[in-house]
Amino acid sequence: MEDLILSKVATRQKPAAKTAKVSTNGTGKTQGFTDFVEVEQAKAEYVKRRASQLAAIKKTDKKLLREMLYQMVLGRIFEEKCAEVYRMGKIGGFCHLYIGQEAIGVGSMMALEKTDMVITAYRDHVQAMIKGMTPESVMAELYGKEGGCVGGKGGSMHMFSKELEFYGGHGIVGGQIGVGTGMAYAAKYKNSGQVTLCFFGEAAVNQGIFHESLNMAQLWKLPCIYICENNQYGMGTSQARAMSSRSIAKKAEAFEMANEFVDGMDVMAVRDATLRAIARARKDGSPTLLEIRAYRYMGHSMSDPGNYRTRDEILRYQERDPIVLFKDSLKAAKVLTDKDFEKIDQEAIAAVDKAVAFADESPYPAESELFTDVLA
Amino acid sequence: MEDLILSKVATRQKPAAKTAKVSTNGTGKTQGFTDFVEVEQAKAEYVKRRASQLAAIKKTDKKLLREMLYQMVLGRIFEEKCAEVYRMGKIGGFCHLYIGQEAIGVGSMMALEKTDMVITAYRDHVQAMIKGMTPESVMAELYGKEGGCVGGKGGSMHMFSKELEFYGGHGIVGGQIGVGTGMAYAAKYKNSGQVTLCFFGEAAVNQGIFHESLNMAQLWKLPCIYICENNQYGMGTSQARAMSSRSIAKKAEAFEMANEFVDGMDVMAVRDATLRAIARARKDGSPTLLEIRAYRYMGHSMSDPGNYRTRDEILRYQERDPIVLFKDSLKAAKVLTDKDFEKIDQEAIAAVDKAVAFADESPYPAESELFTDVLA
Amino acid sequence: MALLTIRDALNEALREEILRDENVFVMGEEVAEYDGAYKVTRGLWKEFGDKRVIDTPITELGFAAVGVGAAMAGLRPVIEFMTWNFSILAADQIINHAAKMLYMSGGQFKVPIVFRGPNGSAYQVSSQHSQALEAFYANFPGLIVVMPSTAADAKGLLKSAIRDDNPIVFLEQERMYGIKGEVPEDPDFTIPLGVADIKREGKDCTIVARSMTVPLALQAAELIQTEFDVSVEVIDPRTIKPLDIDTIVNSIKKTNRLVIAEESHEFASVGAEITYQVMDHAFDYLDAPVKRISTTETPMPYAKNLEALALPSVEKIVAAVKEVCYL
Amino acid sequence: MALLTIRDALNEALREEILRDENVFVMGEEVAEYDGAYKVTRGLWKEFGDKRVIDTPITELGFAAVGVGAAMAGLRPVIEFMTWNFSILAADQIINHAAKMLYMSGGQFKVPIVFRGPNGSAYQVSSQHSQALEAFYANFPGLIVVMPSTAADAKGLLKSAIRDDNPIVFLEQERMYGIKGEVPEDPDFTIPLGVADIKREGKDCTIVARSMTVPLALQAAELIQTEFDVSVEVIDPRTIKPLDIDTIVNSIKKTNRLVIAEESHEFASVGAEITYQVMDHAFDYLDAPVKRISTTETPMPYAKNLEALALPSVEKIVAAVKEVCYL
Ligand SMILES: Cc1ncc(C[n+]2csc(CCOP(=O)(O)OP(=O)(O)O)c2C)c(N)n1
Ligand SMILES: Cc1ncc(C[n+]2csc(CCOP(=O)(O)OP(=O)(O)O)c2C)c(N)n1
Ligand SMILES: [Mg+2]
Ligand SMILES: [Mg+2]
Repeated sequence: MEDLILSKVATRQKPAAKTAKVSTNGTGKTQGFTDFVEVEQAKAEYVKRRASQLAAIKKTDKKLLREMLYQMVLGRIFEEKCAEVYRMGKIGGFCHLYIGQEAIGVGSMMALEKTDMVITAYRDHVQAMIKGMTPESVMAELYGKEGGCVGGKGGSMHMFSKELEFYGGHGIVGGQIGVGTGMAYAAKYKNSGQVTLCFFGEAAVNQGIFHESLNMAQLWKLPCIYICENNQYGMGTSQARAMSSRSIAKKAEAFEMANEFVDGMDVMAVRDATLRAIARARKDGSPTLLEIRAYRYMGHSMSDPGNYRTRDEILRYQERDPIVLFKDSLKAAKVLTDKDFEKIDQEAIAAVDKAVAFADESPYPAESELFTDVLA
Repeated sequence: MEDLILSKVATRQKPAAKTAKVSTNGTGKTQGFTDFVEVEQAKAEYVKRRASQLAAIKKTDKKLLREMLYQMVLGRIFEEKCAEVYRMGKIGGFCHLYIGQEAIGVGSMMALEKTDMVITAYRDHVQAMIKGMTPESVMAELYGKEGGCVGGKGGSMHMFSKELEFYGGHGIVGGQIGVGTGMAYAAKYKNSGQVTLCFFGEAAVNQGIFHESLNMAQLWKLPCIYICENNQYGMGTSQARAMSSRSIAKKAEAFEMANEFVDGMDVMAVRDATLRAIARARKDGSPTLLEIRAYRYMGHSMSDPGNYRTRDEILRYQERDPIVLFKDSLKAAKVLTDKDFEKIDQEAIAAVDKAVAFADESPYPAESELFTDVLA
Repeated sequence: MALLTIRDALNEALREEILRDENVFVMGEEVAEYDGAYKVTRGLWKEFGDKRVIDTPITELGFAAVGVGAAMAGLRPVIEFMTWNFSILAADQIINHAAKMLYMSGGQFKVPIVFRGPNGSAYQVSSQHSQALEAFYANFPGLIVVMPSTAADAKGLLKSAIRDDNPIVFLEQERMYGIKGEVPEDPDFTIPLGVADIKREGKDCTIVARSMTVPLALQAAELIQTEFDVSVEVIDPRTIKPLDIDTIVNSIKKTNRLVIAEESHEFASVGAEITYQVMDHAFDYLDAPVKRISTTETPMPYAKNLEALALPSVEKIVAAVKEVCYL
Repeated sequence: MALLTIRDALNEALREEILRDENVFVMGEEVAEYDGAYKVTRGLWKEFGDKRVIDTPITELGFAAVGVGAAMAGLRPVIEFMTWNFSILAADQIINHAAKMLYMSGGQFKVPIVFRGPNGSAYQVSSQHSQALEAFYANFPGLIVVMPSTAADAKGLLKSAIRDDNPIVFLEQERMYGIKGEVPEDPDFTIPLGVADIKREGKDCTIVARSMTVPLALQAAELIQTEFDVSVEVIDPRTIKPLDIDTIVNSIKKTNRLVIAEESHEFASVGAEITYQVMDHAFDYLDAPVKRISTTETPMPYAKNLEALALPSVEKIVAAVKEVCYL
C-alpha cells in the first residue's frame, strides 16, 4: 500500500523527471495517461475559468462554501482513517476509498435539495456522509457493527439511508445505473419534483445497462442526472485499455441526451454543471450525462498493489488536488482564511476520531439479526 | 393475416389518401413513421444516385447480378410459401418472414467470400439460403423434419450450416451481436482473413449487448460488420417509441467506429456499402456499423395482427419495393429483360415447390434424436 | 363466480389492482399498445393510458432495473417478461438487486415488485424459448416464487403478489392461458401466498404438481382411479417458495407415496427440493422412493414429435404412479 | 509431486494448456496486466502476451458472448469471471447460447469453452459478492459443472475442462486459493470429468461435500472418529454435473447414512438433487433421512459474526453426522 502516503497532499513531492512506463495491450493504445497532455490542458482551462469561478464563489452563500470545504476535508480524513484501521484489521472485505474525488461528490450533491435522491456504487462512504449520514454510522458500518447505518449487514459497499434519500451503495458494477433510472421514473410518475443523482465509474460505462438506461431516460424524459466519475481507472485498467473512445460525455449524443464534460478537480465547476443539469431535470424531466474527470489517488481497494501506473503519474495529477485548489480559491475570494482552514481540519479530525470511538464501542449485531430483513 | 396479400407487390394498390393513425406513448413521439418525410427523402436520394448506380451495375459481373436478383425473388417466393404452409399447420412455433428486406441480405452477403462468416437472428430463412443452404434443407427444418438443416431440432429461428459458415439463426434478441463479435475475434486471432457479417434488427440495438460488443470490436479492431436491419418495427413497437434517437448509424460514433446509413431498398447501395466495410475489415480489422433501412411488409411473425400501423403506411413503403427497383435498374442498364425476369420467377417457384415436396416427404426425426447433441 | 380463462383472470387481477392502488403500473415489451404478446394485458393501455401501462424498449436488464428503482422509491411495478426465458438477461437485477435490497439496507428499502410472464414451453418454440425457471429463481433467499395452475389461483395469487411487499417471481404458462375456470368476482378476492391447494383428494398416492403439470396429474389420477381403483391425491403448492411443506407431508402421512410432476429440468429442481423436505419430515412414512417426472435432460427440440417426448405427459405420470404403488 | 496452492495449481494448468494448444486463450477482467484479481493468472500475460491473455472491459455479458463466438469458430477460450456473482449478468450467454448451441445446430457447432472463477463467499464481501451458483447452472442440460477442492483436483480437472469440447462451468473458491496440496508434475496429468473421489474412507456414515465444505467435512470426520469412534467416509463428487452417483450410492450401501455439506443456499440445491438420486437408487439402504448443511436462507451479511453463522462449519457438519447416526 505504498501509494497510500501519496494521499497526504501536504507532504507530496515534486514529480520525478523519469519517463513514465508505457505498455500497450494489443490495442495500440498507451496503457495510462502518461503523456499528461490532458493534465496540462486542464490546468490551462482552469486558469481561464479562474476569474469567473472567483466571481461565482463570491455570489455563493458563505456558509455553504464553508460546508462544502468541510465535507471535502472530512471525506479525505475519514478515508485516510479507514485505510489506517483497515490495516489494523478492524474493517473487513473490500474497502474503496474516495480520495482525490471529493470535489465530485461535494460539488454535485450539495447542489441538491434534501428530498432529491442519490444512488451510487461501492465507493460510497464519503457520498453517504455528504448526503447527511453521520461519520459514526458510516464508520460503524465499516466495522460491521450494530451501530452501522444498516446494522452491520452491508459493510463498506452498502451504505443506505431511506430517511436521507440515499439509495445505497451497490456492488455490481453498473447495476445502480438502472436502479437510479427507476428512482427517477418514480419521481416522474409521482410528479414529486425530485431529481436523482446516479453515480458510477468510467469503467461501468462499458456495461450494457448504461446504454439501456440512458435510452429509456431520454425516451421517457426521466429527471436523472448520470454522473460518470471518471477517475481514469477501473481497478488496474486505464480507460484507454477498456474503452474505444476517450469522451464519455459524447456517448450521450447516441441518445440525443444533454451532456457536459467537467473538471472534477474544480468543485465549483462540478457545482455549476450540476445546477444546470438540475434545472433541466426540474423543468421538463430531461436527463443529463455529466462526465466528471478526476483521478483515483489510492489503489482501487485496499488490496491493490498499483503496479499498473507510475508514481510519476499519480504525483502529476495530485498537483491539481481538489482540496488545495478550492482552498486557494476561497482564500483568493477572501471567503475563508488559513485559520478557518485549520479549524475545519480540526473539526474533521475530531469528527472522524469520534466516529472511530463510536465504531469501536458499538457491539456486533445480535445473532438473531442474521435472519431478519430477508422478507418484508 | 390480412396484410399478407400486401407482399404481392405485383398486385398492390395505390396508397389510400386517408391520414395515417398517429398515437403517442407518453414520449411525445409519433408512433409510426406516418408522415412519410423519410420515404420522400429516400426517393429523392435514389433519383440522385441513379446514374452512378446504373454505371456500377454495368461494371458488375452479369452472372452475379442475375444471381442477386434470383436470390431476392427466391427469398420472396419462399417466404410467401412459408406463410401459406404455416396456415395449413405444416410449420409450428414462430415464423418470421423476410419480405421487404431482401435487398439487405442479398446486397450484403453476396459481397462476401465463401469463407466469410455470417450470424443473424430468428428472421433467418432467406439469409440461410443466400449463404448457400438449399431451400429444401430450410423448408424441411421449418417442418421440423429429419431433412432439415439441423435435423428438425431448431425450426424457423435456428438455421445453421457449419460447412457454409452460417452460424445461425438465434432467438434471444441481441444475443448474436455478442456471438458475432466473438467469431470476428477468432478470425483475427487466427489471422484467417475472414470477415463476419452480424445481422440484427433496429430494436435489438437497445439491448446492452450492442453497446458492449461495439466497444470491444472497436477497442480490439475486430473484423466484424454490424448490420442493423432497420425495418422500423420491433414487433408492434416503432423505432420512435423504443429509441430516443433516430439515427442508429450515428450510435457508432460513441465508439469512434466507422458507420454508414444505407437505403435498404436499393440492393446496389447495400452492396457498395458492404464492400467498403469489407475493405476496411480486411485491411486492418476495423469494424463497421451499417444501418440499412428497409420496411417489414408482413407482421412480426405469423401471429401478429398488425394493429399498430396503417395499411397506408405499408403501401407507401411498398412503392419502393426492392425487387421492383432492382428489376427496373437491371432493365435500364440492359442487363436483363422481362423475359429473363419471367424465367427467374419460374426458377424460383420451381425451387420452392421442390423444397415443399422435399419437406413434405422428409420423415420426422427419429425419437432417439431427442437425446443426441446435448453434449459433444 | 365467472367462467374465465387464465389469461382473462390475470387480466382482471391487473385491472383491479391498477384501479385499487395508484402506485401499481404494468411495464414490459408490447404490454401496452399491442395488448401484450400473449394478450394478458389486453385493453389495459386503452383503459388506463401511458402512465399505468408502459411499453418498453427490448432491454430486459434495464427495465427490470427501472422496476427495482421505482419500487424502492415507493411504486408497485408489475414487470412483464414476454417470456421468462428473456428474464435471464435481467437475472442480475432480480437476484442481486431486488432479492437482496431489503437485507443490504438493513430493512430500510422494500422492493414491492412483481416480475411475471409465461414460463416453460409453448408450442414448438424451440430451445431458447422453452425453459422453466422456477428452480433457478427459488434458490435465492429474498424472492417469493409463485406458479398458478387455475384461473382462480391465477387471479387470487397475482392480486396477493401485487399487494405483497416483497419481490415476486410470478410464473405463468403459455399453454395454459386459454384454460377456463370459475373465478370469484369479489374485487377483494385474493389467495394467500405460501398456501398449497389440494386439487384432488385421494388416499393411496400423492402427486405434487405445479403449473402445466396440474391438469396432467388430474387426468392421470382419473385414469389410475378407473383402471386400478387406486385413489390419487393431487397437491398444487401454488407458491413454490415459501413452500407449504406441511400440506404435502400431511398427504404423504396418509398415502405413503409421492410422485412429483414438473415441467422444469430435473437436476437440482424444485422436485428435488420437495424430495429432500419430504424425506426430512416424513421419512418413516414413505413406502416407496419418491418418483419425479420432469422435462428430459435435453434442450427443447423444435420437431413436434420430439417436443412431445421431451415434456411431461399423462402417460409418464401414470407410469410413475404405477411404479411407486407397485402396480 | 510438487506442493502447490490451489491458486498455483490452476495457474499451472492454464500455463500448460496455453503451451500445449495454440487455440487456448484466457480472457477476463484484470487477468492480464494485473495478474488476475485473485492472482490465478499471475505471470501469464508477461509470459504469453496480449494474444493469449486478454484484459476485457467490464462487460460480462459481452465478453462471455465473445468467448462463445470464438469457441464456435474454433478457439478454446477460458473466460474468467472475477467472481461468479458477476456471471449472472452473462447467464444468458452461458445458458441460452453456450449450453444450447450444439443442440440447436443439430450437432454442428461445438462450444469448447471454460467459464471459471471463484464461486461462493470470500471474507466479508457481503451479499452481492458471496453467492454459490452451482445449482443455478447445473439445472440446464448442455453444461458441465466442475468444483475442485484440492490443488491436484484443481489442476487435473481444469486441464480436462480445457480439453473438453463442451461448455464448462468451473467453480473455484476464493477462501481455498491458498490451500496447499501435492500435485503431479506430468504435464499430461489430468483428472477425468464426471468421476467422484473418496477423500476419506469410512464405514459408518457418508458425507458428500464439495469445494469449500470438503476440508470442513474432513475435519468433522476426524472429530467424530476421535470422539465417537464412528468412521465417516467423505466423498467429493468434483464434477457436479454429470454427477457420479454410483460412487455415492456404493458408499451409502456400506454406511447407510448420508450427510451433504454445501456452501450454496439449500432450496433446490445440488444437495437436494443428490438426495433425490440417492433415494432413487438406494432407498432401502438408508437407515436415516439424508441431512443437508447449507448456507442459511439469508443473503450473506457483512458483519464477521453473522457471516460465520451463515456459512457451513465443522460444528454444523458434526451435528448433522450425529443426527443421522443417532449419536
Ligand atoms: C459486474 C461486476 N463486474 C466486476 C466487478 C469487480 N469490480 C469492482 S469495482 C471494478 C472497477 C470499476 O471501475 P469504475 O467503474 O471505473 O469505478 P471506480 O472503482 O474507478 O470508482 C471492478 C472490475 C464488480 N463488482 N461487478
Ligand atoms: C431478449 C429477448 N426479448 C424479447 C424477445 C421477443 N422478441 C422477439 S423478436 C422481437 C422484436 C425484435 O425487433 P428487431 O430487433 O427490430 O428485429 P425484427 O423482428 O424487426 O427483424 C421481440 C421483442 C426475444 N426473442 N428476446
Ligand atoms: Mg474508475
Ligand atoms: Mg425491426
